[in-house]
Amino acid sequence: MTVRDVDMSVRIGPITMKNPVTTASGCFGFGKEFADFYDLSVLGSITVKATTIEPRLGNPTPRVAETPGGMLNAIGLQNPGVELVIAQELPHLRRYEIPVFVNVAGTTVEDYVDVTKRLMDSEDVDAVEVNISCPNVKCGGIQFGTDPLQAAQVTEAIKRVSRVPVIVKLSPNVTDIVAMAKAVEAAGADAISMINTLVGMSIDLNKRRPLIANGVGGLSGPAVKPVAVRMTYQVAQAVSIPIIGMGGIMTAEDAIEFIMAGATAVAVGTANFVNPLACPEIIEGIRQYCLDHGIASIRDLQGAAWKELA
Amino acid sequence: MTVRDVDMSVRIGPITMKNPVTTASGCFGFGKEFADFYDLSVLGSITVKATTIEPRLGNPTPRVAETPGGMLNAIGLQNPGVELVIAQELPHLRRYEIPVFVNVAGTTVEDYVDVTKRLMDSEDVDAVEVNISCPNVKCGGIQFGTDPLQAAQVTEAIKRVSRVPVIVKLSPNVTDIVAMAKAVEAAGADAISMINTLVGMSIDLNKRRPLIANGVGGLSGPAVKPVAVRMTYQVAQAVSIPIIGMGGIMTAEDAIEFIMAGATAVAVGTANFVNPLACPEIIEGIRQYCLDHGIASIRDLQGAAWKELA
Amino acid sequence: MARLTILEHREIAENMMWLAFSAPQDLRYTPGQFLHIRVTDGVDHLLRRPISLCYVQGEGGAKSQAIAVAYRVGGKGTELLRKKKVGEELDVLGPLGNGFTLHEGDRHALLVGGGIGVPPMVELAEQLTQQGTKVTSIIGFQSANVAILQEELSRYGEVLVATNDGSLGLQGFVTDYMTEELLATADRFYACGPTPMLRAVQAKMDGKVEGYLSLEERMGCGIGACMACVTSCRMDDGSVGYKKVCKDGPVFSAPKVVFA
Amino acid sequence: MARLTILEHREIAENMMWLAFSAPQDLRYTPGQFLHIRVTDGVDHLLRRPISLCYVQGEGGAKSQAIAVAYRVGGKGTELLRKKKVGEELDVLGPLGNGFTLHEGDRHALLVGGGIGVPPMVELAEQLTQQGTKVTSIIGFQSANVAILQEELSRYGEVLVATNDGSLGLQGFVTDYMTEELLATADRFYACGPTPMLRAVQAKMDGKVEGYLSLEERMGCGIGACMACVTSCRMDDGSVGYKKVCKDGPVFSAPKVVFA
Ligand SMILES: Cc1cc2nc3c(=O)[nH]c(=O)nc-3n(C[C@H](O)[C@H](O)[C@H](O)COP(=O)(O)OP(=O)(O)OC[C@H]3O[C@@H](n4cnc5c(N)ncnc54)[C@H](O)[C@@H]3O)c2cc1C
Ligand SMILES: Cc1cc2nc3c(=O)[nH]c(=O)nc-3n(C[C@H](O)[C@H](O)[C@H](O)COP(=O)(O)OP(=O)(O)OC[C@H]3O[C@@H](n4cnc5c(N)ncnc54)[C@H](O)[C@@H]3O)c2cc1C
Ligand SMILES: Cc1cc2nc3c(=O)[nH]c(=O)nc-3n(C[C@H](O)[C@H](O)[C@H](O)COP(=O)(O)O)c2cc1C
Ligand SMILES: Cc1cc2nc3c(=O)[nH]c(=O)nc-3n(C[C@H](O)[C@H](O)[C@H](O)COP(=O)(O)O)c2cc1C
Ligand code: FES
Ligand code: FES
Repeated sequence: MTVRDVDMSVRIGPITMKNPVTTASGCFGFGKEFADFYDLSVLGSITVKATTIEPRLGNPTPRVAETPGGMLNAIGLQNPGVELVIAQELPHLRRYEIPVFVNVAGTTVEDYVDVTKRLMDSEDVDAVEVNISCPNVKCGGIQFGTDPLQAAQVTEAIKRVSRVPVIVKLSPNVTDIVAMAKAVEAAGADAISMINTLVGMSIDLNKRRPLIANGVGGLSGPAVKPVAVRMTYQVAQAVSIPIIGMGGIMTAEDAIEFIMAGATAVAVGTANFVNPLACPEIIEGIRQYCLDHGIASIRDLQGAAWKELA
Repeated sequence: MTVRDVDMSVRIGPITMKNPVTTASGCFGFGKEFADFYDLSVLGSITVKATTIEPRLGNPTPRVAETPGGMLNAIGLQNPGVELVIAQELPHLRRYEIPVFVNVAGTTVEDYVDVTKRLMDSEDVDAVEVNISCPNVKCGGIQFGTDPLQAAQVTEAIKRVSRVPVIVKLSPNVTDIVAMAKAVEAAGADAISMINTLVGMSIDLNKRRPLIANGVGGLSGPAVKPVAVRMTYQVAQAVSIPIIGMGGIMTAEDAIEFIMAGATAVAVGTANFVNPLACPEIIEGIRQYCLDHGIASIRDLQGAAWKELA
Repeated sequence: MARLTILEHREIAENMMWLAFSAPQDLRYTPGQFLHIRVTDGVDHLLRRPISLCYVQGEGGAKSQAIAVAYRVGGKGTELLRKKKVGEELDVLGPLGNGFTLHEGDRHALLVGGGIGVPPMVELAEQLTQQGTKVTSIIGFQSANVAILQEELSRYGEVLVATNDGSLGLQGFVTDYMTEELLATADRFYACGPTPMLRAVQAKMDGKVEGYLSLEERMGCGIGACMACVTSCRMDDGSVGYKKVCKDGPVFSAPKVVFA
Repeated sequence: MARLTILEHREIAENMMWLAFSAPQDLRYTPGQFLHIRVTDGVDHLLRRPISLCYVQGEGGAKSQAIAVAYRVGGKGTELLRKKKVGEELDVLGPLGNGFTLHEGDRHALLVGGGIGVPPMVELAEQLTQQGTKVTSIIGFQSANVAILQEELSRYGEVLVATNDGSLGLQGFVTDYMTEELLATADRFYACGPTPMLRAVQAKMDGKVEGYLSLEERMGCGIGACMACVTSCRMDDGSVGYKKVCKDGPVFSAPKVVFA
């Protein structure tokens, strides 16, 4: 069982990623800051911060809090608006020659459609990731993320105007994640990314008030990994479109856990804050794991936890 | 702001707990084992392991796994059945002179009713806690825990046969926890306990299979605390029955966080495994916190995170 | 539960550590019991690790000076444990569980250990020797580089070693040593090791030598409260039911154990 | 990002620690920048802690031998940090952010520090002194038992101390020292401390002395990627918008800062 080299490439619809690792939206800005630490062209793809039609200021501070094994955030979709994103943030990413996924957010179906339409004018967008699951904005998309019918509607509407693959990002704050996944698949989603954050809260004992100004925030980091792996495992067996798995990935082993659960690719979020080199280290770690275990293609591990043993 | 002593007592319906700390069901057996470590009469109350009408063997092993900041379990309601529980487990608890809450589980409404009826023959039961939320048994109550209508039905049915207060234990694996809480309140629940475990999974990379024999397991411990605090905060503002808050409580500060979120009492689960003295240490810690902060009654902190500042 | 000071901590074979720490006051123990050790004060590795008591230095009770364990660094928790230095404190619960039963009249006992099942045999050998029972140890390892405690056990009697790859002692399994002749000389056996070994030992001994098996199972509480660590056993009424490894075990009378 | 060896670690006032560690190669820094320090390798306290660079021993660049910070043990992360011993390694990112701007022609600068806002003033005083700017430090604390770095700062010039309870120096606030006369002698001020202090300093200096404020905000990444640490600022076009404390700051030109 010795392999010389590992085929790390995976496909998200028509898009080939040279390795299965992308960045989780909102945890990597528009890439600039991490380019100081390493050459971004090593990434499988880059997924950038949520973009809305208008510029948004986001929530007041504090916007983050530490929790056991994780963190809460309520950034509130702060972004310069789709025009500036297209003009100023996306073009510089082209030089890395990796696919660019743009996370799209809004309050109404029309918002989502408008942002997507506008993004279609840019040559710098390889896929849109539909954020129907941000828990940190009042009326900010969460209703689409918890109701299969509305999730399907927004997916269909975006599919109609997008000429690039549409990835729908699911919220874990639901009773039945499989129903959500099936609904967006039926509505034409090319891929699913999961999970967004769990809704949580931390209370400041001294102030006797929620620590985060917004009250609730989104829980991410290692603490949520078991929930994310479970949902990935369930959804992967219920749909046939590829899944980008995420939630608490800190190491290559964590990434492989998601792939065995059924994810085709993975996204690294909170880990970037702890270790700016997290993504390249995880990519190298996955390659090494495959070498050590005689795995010729990372795709051979996809769904291994529920597929028949070879 | 100096206080000499702290009034630690709270009320769950007609029951007075001399302090707000009980044990989380399934994490304290029937008390025996912890009696080797301390005098159980220091507890506010004791909540024992789930009881079903028939004896149950539970799930195969491994039944537990460690996760970042938490653990998964899939015990599967192993218990000797309500007859043996009444005959052998409950009587010895009377000597501690603290309220005994008996956790009740089942597969059908009739199961729940039968266990409750049988428990009413015992003098050793001060309240029943209805476990409509155990994620680890196929058809084992989870449907009651995720559908407000069914939750209300089982609550009503139990209320009809119970002469002691009925505490309904909510599952966090739902889109809308407030709807669940309102449903069981309307159906006559005397109190709510929350949260049960989040459904999670860990994969054994070597075996390429879920680590827990049951596949999925229930996530507990510090990792889930932000989710539990958030839900307690939301439910406390929506219902007027008392809440027993739990999920990741390791320290007195954690307990106070739940009380500020709106819990009347708290339950300590996983912490008992890490530190068998967790409960008495938390009780003393709460008392000390109140002394240090000039709080005359623990009830003054209840809901402090959302009530108007005095 | 006690915070005990680490007195010795060193690697004795590849990824195999020897860890000795001060004994709690009024230590009471039987060989085969385990210690439930917390590997960090933080919450990232919440559960305690069960590790068998290997050897108690000094005499029993308040006179004992140190407890030693031997453990394999395999996962994240033991990786953290390995980093603890002499002088640091360890949060230890125990000794817990039901250890080996010693029978006074026994003349000859076979001690069978596989891999990290070898450590509890040391204190057992000590106590058996003290009561006048002759001890023969049969221990097996993957290979020579992970072999442990051979020297310690040889203080008490003959030690027969098997390795899977033949790099030390016999190439093969511990059961390969269990000839009819040897079994005929034995009054009792005591075994601890991986499940396949225990199953083979149980079969080999069946009807020939009485003895005990020490089992492993993933634990929550370690004290009998959570029902995590159950194992199938034949009950007194003949039915098969669950017993708790942490409280009813880890040591069970061999014929009672029902392997899946 | 580097793993740096701890060289000194001691308490300098109640719950106030002095921590010096080896400098990374080719260290480049300005006073007012911060280090983003990981307090554990585990996941129980995931986020790094931002702590201001206090003093660099040796010369700049590859010649510097050690970086020192001073921090207050307040929460769980700093409680863990306190336990690290000399010789252990520290995972440090930085120096990060936008430090204080030095102006060559300045003859006299006022350094205003409150509590844990005092540390960055030390390296600033060093560099100002080196370029020939006279330094007066005005520092405030809750009370004498938590006063720090008075001696260090007195190496560079006069140090005026205020405490809330009068247990050291003047009873009152740092602003109480800011008489018209003193302000008239100053070309520049540099301030770091709690928000109420900064607001008062901003008001006091307004239209009289130009200067800089160093702000605090809870951080996620510390490098400008997550948008956690925003603060309201007046933009070049006059509107009020958000700037990032970690990247655009922590130091901002005083008039740009808009307090809530
Ligand atoms: C009664 C008993 C006595 C034992 N005595 C020894 C001994 O003397 N020396 C020794 O090296 N090992 C012994 N073990 C095995 C030891 O407990 C595990 O190797 C250890 O817990 C693994 O922890 P980890 O941090 O390396 O692995 P991780 O994978 O990080 O552990 C994760 C979780 O799984 C549990 N776990 C993992 N493997 C095992 C296992 N094989 N058995 C039980 N729980 C496990 C851990 O306790 C922890 O809760 C004993 C086990 C039991 C049940
Ligand atoms: C640019 C900058 C420079 C700083 N320089 C110093 C210094 O030189 N000396 C010093 O003692 N302190 C300094 N602080 C404050 C220091 O970062 C906090 O006191 C520290 O992070 C608290 O951590 P903890 O583990 O004690 O608290 P915890 O409550 O455990 O912290 C939980 C989380 O909240 C964050 N947090 C808590 N309090 C603060 C705070 N006041 N500011 C920012 N984040 C906070 C922590 O970083 C962590 O992410 C500075 C802060 C900033 C933003
Ligand atoms: C600070 C922060 C900001 C985030 N912003 C977004 C966002 O804009 N859009 C989105 O779809 N998800 C956002 N997320 C969620 C992440 O993309 C990811 O789904 C989640 O954090 C789980 O992964 P992790 O545990 O690896 O961080 C954000 C997460 C964090 C921590
Ligand atoms: C091993 C284990 C067994 C449990 N068994 C039960 C049970 O029988 N009935 C029940 O309602 N909850 C059960 N729970 C859930 C706990 O009562 C509690 O709701 C949950 O663990 C969250 O609290 P914690 O984080 O403090 O453990 C169990 C939890 C654990 C860890
Ligand atoms: S580990 Fe809890 S009962 Fe054995
Ligand atoms: S801390 Fe992430 S942008 Fe400042």
